[in-house]
Amino acid sequence: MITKTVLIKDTTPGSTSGTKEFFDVFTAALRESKLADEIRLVRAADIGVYNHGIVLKILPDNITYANVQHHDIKRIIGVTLKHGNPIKDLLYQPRAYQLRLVLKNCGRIDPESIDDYIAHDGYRALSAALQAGPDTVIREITASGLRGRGGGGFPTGLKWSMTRSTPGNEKYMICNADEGDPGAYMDRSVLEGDPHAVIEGMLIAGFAIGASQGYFYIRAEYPLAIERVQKAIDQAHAYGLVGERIFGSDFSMDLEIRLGAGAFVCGEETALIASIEGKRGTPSPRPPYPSVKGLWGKPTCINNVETLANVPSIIRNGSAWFSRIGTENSKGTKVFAVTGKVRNSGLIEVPMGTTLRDIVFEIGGGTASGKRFKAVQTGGPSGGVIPEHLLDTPVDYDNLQKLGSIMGSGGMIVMDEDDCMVDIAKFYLKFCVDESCGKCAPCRIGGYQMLNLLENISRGNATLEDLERLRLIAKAMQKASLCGLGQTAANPVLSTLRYFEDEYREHILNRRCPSKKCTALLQFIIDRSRCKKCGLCARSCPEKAITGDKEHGYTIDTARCINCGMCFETCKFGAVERN
Amino acid sequence: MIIATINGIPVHVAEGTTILEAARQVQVKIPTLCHHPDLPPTAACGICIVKVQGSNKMLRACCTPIEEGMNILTHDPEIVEVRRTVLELILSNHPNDCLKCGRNQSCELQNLAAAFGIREELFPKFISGIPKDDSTNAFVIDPDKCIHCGRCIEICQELQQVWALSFLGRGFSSRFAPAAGMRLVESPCVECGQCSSHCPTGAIFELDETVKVWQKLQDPDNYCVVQIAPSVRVAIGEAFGMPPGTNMTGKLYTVLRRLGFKAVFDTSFAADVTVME
Amino acid sequence: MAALTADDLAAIASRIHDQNASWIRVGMSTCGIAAGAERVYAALEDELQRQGAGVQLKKCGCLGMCAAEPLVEVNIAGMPRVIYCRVDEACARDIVRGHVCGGKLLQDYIIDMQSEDAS
Amino acid sequence: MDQAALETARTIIEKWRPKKGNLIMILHDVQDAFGYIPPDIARYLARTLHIPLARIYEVLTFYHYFKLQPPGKYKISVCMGTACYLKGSPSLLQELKNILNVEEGQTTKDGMFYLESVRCLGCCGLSPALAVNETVHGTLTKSDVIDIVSQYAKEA
Repeated sequence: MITKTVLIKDTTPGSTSGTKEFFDVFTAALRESKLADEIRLVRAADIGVYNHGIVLKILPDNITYANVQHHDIKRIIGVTLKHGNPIKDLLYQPRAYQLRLVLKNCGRIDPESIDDYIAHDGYRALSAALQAGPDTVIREITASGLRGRGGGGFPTGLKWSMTRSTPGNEKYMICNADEGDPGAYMDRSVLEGDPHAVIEGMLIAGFAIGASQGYFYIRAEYPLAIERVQKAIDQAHAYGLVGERIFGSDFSMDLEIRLGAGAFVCGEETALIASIEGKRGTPSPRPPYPSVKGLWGKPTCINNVETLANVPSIIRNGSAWFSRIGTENSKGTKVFAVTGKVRNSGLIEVPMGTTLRDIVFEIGGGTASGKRFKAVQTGGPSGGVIPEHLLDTPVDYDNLQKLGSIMGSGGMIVMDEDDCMVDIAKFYLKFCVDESCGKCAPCRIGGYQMLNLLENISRGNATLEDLERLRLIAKAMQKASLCGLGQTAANPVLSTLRYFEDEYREHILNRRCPSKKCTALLQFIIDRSRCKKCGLCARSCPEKAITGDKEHGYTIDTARCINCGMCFETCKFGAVERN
Repeated sequence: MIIATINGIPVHVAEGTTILEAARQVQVKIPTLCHHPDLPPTAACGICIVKVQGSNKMLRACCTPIEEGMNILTHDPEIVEVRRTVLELILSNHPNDCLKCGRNQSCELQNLAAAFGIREELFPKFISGIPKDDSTNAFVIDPDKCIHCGRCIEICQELQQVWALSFLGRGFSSRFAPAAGMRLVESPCVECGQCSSHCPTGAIFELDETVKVWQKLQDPDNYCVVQIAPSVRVAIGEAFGMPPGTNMTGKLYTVLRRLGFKAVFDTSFAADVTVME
Repeated sequence: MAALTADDLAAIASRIHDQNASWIRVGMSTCGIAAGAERVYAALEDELQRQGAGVQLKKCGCLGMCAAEPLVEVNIAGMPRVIYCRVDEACARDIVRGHVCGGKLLQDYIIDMQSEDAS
Repeated sequence: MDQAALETARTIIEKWRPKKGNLIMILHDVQDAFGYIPPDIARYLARTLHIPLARIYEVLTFYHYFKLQPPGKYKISVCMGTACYLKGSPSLLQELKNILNVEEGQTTKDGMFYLESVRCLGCCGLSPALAVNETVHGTLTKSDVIDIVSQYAKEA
């Protein structure tokens, strides 16, 4: 009869066989103690603790031991497994860094079943809101301190009350699900995992502002999210939760999906409205603001998916409960997509104010390769990089802005020492150049010119004056662009310049890329001592710049080499060196 | 009535007045490029930016309604630097063939470059190199000279409701042209000329056949007659510095005869004939 | 059907909560499906039927651990509730045969996550 | 334009006609049905919906999702999201260009493969990734690319 389960994982970086060895020793010890039939030993793939040697988790006692040595096994069997007592010096209190509020149901409920959602407190907030009245709802949301999760951080309650107070019997509610940051997919995950929460948030918001029609504006590249949201709307419709006289009240609201079509700029409110109206998604000057003159000239409120997903639980649990979570000016939690060179890439949700270090190292498990961490990029193409010495910054809207980045929609890209900051700046700028709508001159031409300057830097064809040119254009774009896309497009360049100017200067003055990423600045040579004379490199070379034969070995003719790096990638023996 | 200040000067204007209009009322000149008095602001160029006290953003004067109590600054070194950079950027996307351009000396971009004292090029040139469209007998479209102000589109689509011209593509490669790969002659264009008369640069310009006319006039085998549109009788005066509205009929006929035309017809003659019928 | 009232919500909730039986959940959002969750789901379904195990098989959204997809969470009475990561079809069948029917936990596939749920 | 195509277009138009701001949704449905937006369908839309052709092309060329050329049988979309970029998707794209002998946005001569780079497939955990039609292939190295291509070439 099995009474306890022990999960085992060696969390030492780079360890490959530690878990197995410890498991074998432990198994032998259990057999010796005649406990083999009562204790179940399991090698875990991941135990959620990193860099703490061998970690054990004992169930159902829920005791975690860290840095366990082989000689501790006897004690553990004797004290804990036989008698259920903890051993103080081995105890480890794993911290629950994550707090799942928006993602509460994601991965727990069936997103295609409205009943499952209702069983998890679903649609109670809507019912309560309808009884409380719009003013109370807006007061609660305002008091909760909820701010827009799409990037701007505008107070949600204020947005609602502005739309509510604009006169008019026709108003619109829009859910912005045109998630476009490269490397961010929080909204997709929520729509796929818990669509009813967003629908409920939409309905509450629509009720508060006085809307009778709501639109989901979803990226066309998210077919599964579109399918699940449509299914959820249909189910809610069948239950009378969407449509006429919801819950028997006077409130009626319909929901409809509209698709984006591959234009990042449509995340901007006025461009999004133009797109729903069936036009080119170019931004218009504000004022007039959408809350006054939005979709088809009517007062319109636009909220992001994650913002709306927060609404039902705030109404259910009250604003005081919500505002206890987070920091002074940033309440609640934030979902981040932690990706890049991180060990556990995925979606996490943490209270505002969690430090970047905790996110990257404790939850993310550090870099995947074990190489040195270099920077984390937040806020996508409108954000910036944050270097290691600032990792203890608690994440909230204001702190990130102070560091020259933004919260953005929640992408968090981890970079290690192999990543070149000029290359990163180029990547994001290229994105903005591709996505610029082309309407206003600073963004359209400024972005293009900056990209060209960065290309020159990464090829070693630049001067220090070009850094000044970059700064000059960046300022013009920030100040003279019409919409948020152009105003923030230079941020990745400015923030990499701010923290890694040395790297830029190294490219310019010494024509060297310290991360060995900018291939134009590298020289490829074959290390004869490691070369096995297989000739694979010579065959892979597109310029036939590698000469030699299987007897004498191979050499690269630097005059003909175009620095494509094919030989470096092809060589199985690490004999091609780049410097 | 709204009361605000511009560069410390108090302004009293009606609600809905833009910062640009208000500034003009108190003789403050804010440079503009895409703005045209006949058209709603397109807010494209970013030259007319100004500062409002209490905000670190810069606002477009052409499309921002002035608000009660606003304290507006139209010129300081920072604003001028940003404007200048934007202008340099626009110039980096515009060919340098002013001397050969039909809009030479009547070009709004050229005037602005002169006003800002641009003497050298700060950024490398990037010209799109899209071929000219000279398919009609009326205009030449030269996309390389387009500054994306959007005036021609606004005129063609919204005011004239012709929809011959459109903004195609996106970002740096966006351009104005007829839809679906058509040349202008295949498009719904009615050659009204409004696009050309509102274009700030030489991107849309009337087809110039002066040389051909001179040649015909000098050919003794040709009997040359000329016919003028009714509006020209008055409109041409402005080009010679007369006050707007000056009737030039007599002078015009005289000049045309002196140029060598054997007969001068006026389109209004046909109207007279119609009335007699 | 008639529009729902607030009382109906509680009725639906209690009906669902009654089913406290054993279940298996497969993460089926874009990342999971891309990593092969559909094949895993089919394998589980097939193997459950072969073994005649009375276990509910459910689909759900993303738990957030994208690098470890496909994820399969298993809750069998009398056993610890665990999440298996990087599950393939063979592993899916092992889950049914070993964990569901044999009362054994699979080696090297369990992933443990530290998180707290807000109410 | 053949009768069947006309019928398809008419059905799509009737489905969306009562809705305001329906142009982009109609274009989505047209692309779903035809794989791209055929020029004669665009003209038919303009006539039937009383929308200027210029407006339709303004919209079509603004949104990168819409295609004006018929796509290949298999659409290979290489993810250029940040995570994939960092982990080497540019070299996947380069390899595909070499193997297929096309540039981005082009279809191979035999009409089999259409190559494009896309923003983010939303599977950052599987980076670098690419999708062939709707199927995502993840955690790839450059040498996997040839296998994927030949697998689809065989199926065809």
